[in-house]
Amino acid sequence: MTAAASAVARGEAAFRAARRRKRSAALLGAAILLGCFLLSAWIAEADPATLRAGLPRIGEYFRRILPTLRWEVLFAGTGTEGSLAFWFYRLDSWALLLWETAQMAALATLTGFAAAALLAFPAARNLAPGPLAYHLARRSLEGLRTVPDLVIALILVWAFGVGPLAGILAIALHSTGALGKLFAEAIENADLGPWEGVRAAGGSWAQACRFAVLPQVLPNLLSYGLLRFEINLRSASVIGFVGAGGIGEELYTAIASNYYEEVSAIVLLIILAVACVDLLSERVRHRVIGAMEGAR
Amino acid sequence: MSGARRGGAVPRPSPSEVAAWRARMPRAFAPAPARRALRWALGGAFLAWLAWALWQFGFTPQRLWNGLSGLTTILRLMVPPSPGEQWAEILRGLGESLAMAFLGTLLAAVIALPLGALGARNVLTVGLLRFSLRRVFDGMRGIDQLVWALAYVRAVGLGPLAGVLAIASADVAVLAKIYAEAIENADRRQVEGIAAVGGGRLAQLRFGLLPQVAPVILAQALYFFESNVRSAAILGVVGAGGIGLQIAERIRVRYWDEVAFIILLLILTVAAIDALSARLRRRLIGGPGAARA
Amino acid sequence: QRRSTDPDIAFPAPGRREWAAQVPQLRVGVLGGENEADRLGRFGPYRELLERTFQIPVRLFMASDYAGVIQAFGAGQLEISTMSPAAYAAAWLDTNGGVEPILCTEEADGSISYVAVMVVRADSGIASLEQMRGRSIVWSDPNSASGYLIPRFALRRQGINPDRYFSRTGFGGGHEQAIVAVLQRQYDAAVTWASGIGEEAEGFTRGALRSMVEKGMINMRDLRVIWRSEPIINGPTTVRADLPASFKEDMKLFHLALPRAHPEIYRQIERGGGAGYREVTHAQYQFMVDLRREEAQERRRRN
Amino acid sequence: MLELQGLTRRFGTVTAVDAVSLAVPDGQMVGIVGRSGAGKSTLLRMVNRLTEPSAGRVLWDGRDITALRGRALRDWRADCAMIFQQFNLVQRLDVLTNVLIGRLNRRRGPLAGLTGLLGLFTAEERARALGLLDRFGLAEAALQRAETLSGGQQQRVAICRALMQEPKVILADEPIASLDPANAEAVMQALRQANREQGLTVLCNLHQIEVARAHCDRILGLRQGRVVFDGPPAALDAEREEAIFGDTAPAAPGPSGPARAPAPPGAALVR
Amino acid sequence: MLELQGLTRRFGTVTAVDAVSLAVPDGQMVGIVGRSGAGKSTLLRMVNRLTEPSAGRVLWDGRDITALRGRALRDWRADCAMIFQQFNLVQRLDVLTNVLIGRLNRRRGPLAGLTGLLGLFTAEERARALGLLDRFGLAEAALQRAETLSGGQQQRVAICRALMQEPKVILADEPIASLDPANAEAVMQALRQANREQGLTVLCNLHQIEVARAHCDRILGLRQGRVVFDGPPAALDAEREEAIFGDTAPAAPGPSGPARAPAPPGAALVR
Ligand SMILES: Nc1ncnc2c1ncn2[C@@H]1O[C@H](COP(=O)(O)OP(=O)(O)OP(=O)(O)O)[C@@H](O)[C@H]1O
Ligand SMILES: Nc1ncnc2c1ncn2[C@@H]1O[C@H](COP(=O)(O)OP(=O)(O)OP(=O)(O)O)[C@@H](O)[C@H]1O
Ligand SMILES: [Mg+2]
Ligand SMILES: [Mg+2]
Repeated sequence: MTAAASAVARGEAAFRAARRRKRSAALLGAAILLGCFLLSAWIAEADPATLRAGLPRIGEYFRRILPTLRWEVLFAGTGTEGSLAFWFYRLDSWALLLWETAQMAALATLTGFAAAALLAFPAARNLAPGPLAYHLARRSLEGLRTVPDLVIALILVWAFGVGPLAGILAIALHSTGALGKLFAEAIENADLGPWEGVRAAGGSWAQACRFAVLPQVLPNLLSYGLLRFEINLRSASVIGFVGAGGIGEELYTAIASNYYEEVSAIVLLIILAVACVDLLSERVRHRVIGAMEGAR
Repeated sequence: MSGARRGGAVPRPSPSEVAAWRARMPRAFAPAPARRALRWALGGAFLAWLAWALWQFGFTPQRLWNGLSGLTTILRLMVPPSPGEQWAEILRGLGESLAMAFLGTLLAAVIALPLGALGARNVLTVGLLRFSLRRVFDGMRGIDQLVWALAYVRAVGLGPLAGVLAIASADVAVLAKIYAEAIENADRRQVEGIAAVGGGRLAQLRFGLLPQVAPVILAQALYFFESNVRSAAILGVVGAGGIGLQIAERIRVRYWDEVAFIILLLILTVAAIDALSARLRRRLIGGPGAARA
Repeated sequence: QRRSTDPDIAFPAPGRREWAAQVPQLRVGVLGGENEADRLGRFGPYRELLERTFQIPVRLFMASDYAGVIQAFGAGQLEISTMSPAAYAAAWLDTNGGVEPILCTEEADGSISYVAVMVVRADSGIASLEQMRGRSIVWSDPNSASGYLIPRFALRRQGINPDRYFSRTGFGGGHEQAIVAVLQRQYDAAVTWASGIGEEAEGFTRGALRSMVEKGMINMRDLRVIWRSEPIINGPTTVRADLPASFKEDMKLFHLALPRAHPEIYRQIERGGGAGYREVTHAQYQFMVDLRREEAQERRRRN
Repeated sequence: MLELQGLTRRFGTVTAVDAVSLAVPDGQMVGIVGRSGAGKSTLLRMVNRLTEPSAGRVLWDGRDITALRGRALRDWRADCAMIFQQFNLVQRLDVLTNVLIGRLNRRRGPLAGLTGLLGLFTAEERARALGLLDRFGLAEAALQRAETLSGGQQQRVAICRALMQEPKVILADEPIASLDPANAEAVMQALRQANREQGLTVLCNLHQIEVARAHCDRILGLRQGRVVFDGPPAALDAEREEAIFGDTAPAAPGPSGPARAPAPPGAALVR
Repeated sequence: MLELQGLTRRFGTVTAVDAVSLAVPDGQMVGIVGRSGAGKSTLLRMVNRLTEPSAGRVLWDGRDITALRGRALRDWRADCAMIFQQFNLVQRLDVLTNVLIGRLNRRRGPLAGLTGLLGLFTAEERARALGLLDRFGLAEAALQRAETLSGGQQQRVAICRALMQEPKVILADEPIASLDPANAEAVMQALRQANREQGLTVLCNLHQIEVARAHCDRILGLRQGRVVFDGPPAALDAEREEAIFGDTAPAAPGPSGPARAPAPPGAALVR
């Protein structure tokens, strides 16, 4: 009885000590966070009064870009103001642009995905075959995502001239860096039991990656890859920067020239595309995750 | 040869045995004919598309090869990197960018977490609600950052505040989607453990899911922070300065040595954020090897 | 029209003004004109000088894209901004005349304009616009005045429909990229901006060609200029039209007298070259407005 | 009294549990034995409603458990503690919190939900949890993360959590699989003690039939989802044991075995 | 012959395995027993080089295994199959592929690496794997994902993978922990058969000393990383057993402190 009581007392004492330690660590963390928050709020001029006054007016711009549709003529032709056709009068060329951009984005994302998947295994702390490969992979991923894609694009323009080729390569390189980091982190979170199983069966490093880790992280990689595809689909700067056009460039033109109704029309098209990719992503992921129902 | 060596722990099957197994379990040897046909068709279509796209966008080996010579044109202008005369401006830009990205990302992450939980299929079991919520995320992601920026300029005027709000708005939806998927990928057994003691939905989230997804939540927020520091577009539009603007301006006027300097500065910053991220994550995930005792 | 070189312009005396009641804070946008080095200037002392002179708080916004500045003008969130002629026209249209140009920069040579030029490879054998018929041309980007809007406008005025006259048109994504596209033989000609004065072999005194030559990225011997547009007036310093006339006058005087009263500050914001400012009126930019209107109509008509 | 009426669960073509009917008087300790894949885990999970039955009902004192929702379901689960075959601890939380989680549904009052979510447990609750951990030799590990413990230690933490619930029924899914004999004995005794002293009903899946014999009032033999034996340990003779574990019928899981394949020569190891 | 010379492994302050020296003649079946945390798993993992020794050497036919790298190390691992306490199957792959993984290192030829990576296994290999699965009553489950199997089924898949390697040594870490007696017996017999018929060396960690007695040629008792018994089953009398498992000295499992045995008899369960 006394032994148990003393164990409880010791446990409680240890708990209190741990709680004190945790609390002071949490307090310190919170203080630092709060400090950063206040400092950045001050730099960003986040004045509550401005916010209160301004936020009701967010709708202003959205109201401007929305078209004035009229019921009576909703389905009238391109020439009638207030009709859907008038709003989407360039639907054919936008659809073509969207389609073209999707191809470029798909090609770039695919290339980036493949390269990132190859680099991410050596760049994952838990699998890296050696410090040299680890640092090489990590640093090159860091470099690829830190060098602004516009710089990469300009360098490539000097090499390959203007046009989709340079744009696709620039996006692919940037995607490699961005995806590689996410992939490496997903791999670091993976369960290493199967890895040991394959290694213990005499499997090589690459085989263990393929059979033990890839099946675990594939759903993650796919969803990150599809998200990146979505981003690349929207990204205007690089593709426009090398003169390859694209739907993003068209959107920027509409915004800069204040063709308000076109802005909302293009945004709607992009939203539609994004929703399609998201639905696809969900389906693919759940297919890969499979029936996890009742996994014991 | 191995069979000869020790008579076989697994007797080497004779062709007739192989055939018998194949007859008994055809699926173990090859996917169903319909599946196989579909696979071939999809694979073929993909290859055809790939070839077409490569051709369409000018990926010829010859062009790629010829282009390599031009690669150095700008790289040559980048060495040696130099801060130019305005290194104080550059440092200030970096500071501003860090502050704005921090605030914007923090805001986005705080809002995205509950939204993401609601968008996850293992949390919100009402299919229709989840479906519509995820379409709302899609909508928000589809709205370009530039559009958000302009909307906020009209609301709060030019300046960093508009930039912060635009960053936050654009990131909320992306983070919410990522969080929702992280939650869906979590281990169900731990949640089940909470359900089995009679814990309610919230308790299941708090004790069963949160400890599991916390590292992902944190890592993603830090990653977005990092990429927001680099991003130029929005802050440039709203006139908020920042390192992105500094670098964009120098690209426009082709001060390549200064561009290189800023890139180096950025790489250092990114490495620092990376190290911070790794430390926090290690604290949450636990040291290497700690998982197996 | 007054200009900085006029001897009798006095710098406004320090002190609080009547209009300060309407303008509690002076918000200044800095938006590059065609000369992109503008925004690399050092604006700190300039801002302090404004503050000291008018004794109101002054905020500067360095913007890389004019869409934000236009929206800010429209929402009454900005008082004054430097901008390119194309951006001014867009702002004027968007606000239904709610903005007004007051000054534009004057170059060291006394001009207040630049031109759009069409360049081809020197070894292409093309020497005139006529020879461009059926050839390909690359614009810089669809928002650029000198690289797209003006040359098309000017060519149409010359009776050339750019969409039919050339075999192929495209965008390079920027001035530099367009020139690279010509050097790489992807297009026969490119359009970009230049001061239009000085040695052509050095890429003129200013402009995209000049800065590339200075960086050693191109050699003008490889290129030939075959066409140049009418002069395009430099971008204006623009104010919101609904502000008091006294405010506009103060701003004009401040800038006009700046080069002589505070040469150091002027040099810092103009990065060297330049002789100061000159007064302008909306009429001088009307052609830009017309051009934008025409573009919008063309677009609706689906080219 | 716990009653199962025609409880059935199918996974695709596999019928994991097949029309199990059973009445367990309060305070009985039932050992469930059967081969791997016989449906033992699935049976327990249905009592706790973690797996929904395909058919049949579970009754507790005449109340239909199968129909409960929301608060009522949570209360039932709190009354009916589960010890999982794979522990199902929250790996990243410390051992003490994992045990305290057993009290989540025992708190009442206006702020119960909030303090529960914040993980604020009273000193008394902690003392109780530490006392339990101490009985299983784990007091010193109370502040470690669950994931740093060895398999046997995690098993014991899971048992502490279950006892912390002060349940009326304990469902234990192979609670001693990962334990060495000494620890296994201790755990079975703890379950037995709880069963005797507080009159808890215990359903316990076991692999080792001797353990079931030694500690249970009643033994249930499952085979391919069906009850093939139900009675006191004394009644379980060698012949009946053979019926549960023996080779007379195929022990193969999955879709009912089709024509057997050409077995490799002379290698029928398991059958 | 497998030889261990002064094999030692320290984790921080814990010495998991402490200067174990041992010579195992070819074809011997050794049972390793000891309390939870005694260092059994760590010992096996060092033989397979999944854990690097802090000191000491492992020799196979006189060749120093501790110094192997790259290809040679992989070949050694292929020759020395490991059955894990926690199975370590790839949960998302089907059972058949999990078994075929055992053949990854047995392929030779120029394209071996590539076809291995693509998961292209020959019909013969598949038939062989199916035959093996069939011997353990799992042929019907061959196309299910590993994660849908019950614990015991997964254990058996892991054993099939090991046998598929056609190894010279089998290291089995509690291969029967999750199995019912019939299956446990079958697995032990399969190991024994492989050991007898093909002369494999088997090292097998076991919790249940009777099992070790019944199937092994030699028993090794570990306590806190040290060998406290080494001899034929017959020599393992009650006193020696007490030395391995008893409470006389603390059987501390690592940093978490003593894994204390039975609860104080009078203690109320939940205070
Ligand atoms: N989620 C699931 N999906 C598909 N099949 C399942 C699922 N859960 C269980 N099964 C199947 O149901 C059958 C019974 O499984 P269960 O886990 O209840 O067996 P068990 O008696 O607990 O076995 P063990 O002693 O090995 O744990 C098995 O054939 C198993 O493969
Ligand atoms: N990766 C590790 N990090 C820290 N300590 C470890 C690690 N692996 C093992 N240990 C410690 O080494 C000691 C021996 O562990 P080991 O797993 O070999 O025991 P075991 O005899 O296999 O026990 P069990 O029967 O419970 O599986 C334990 O105290 C354990 O906590
Ligand atoms: Mg089970
Ligand atoms: Mg072990």
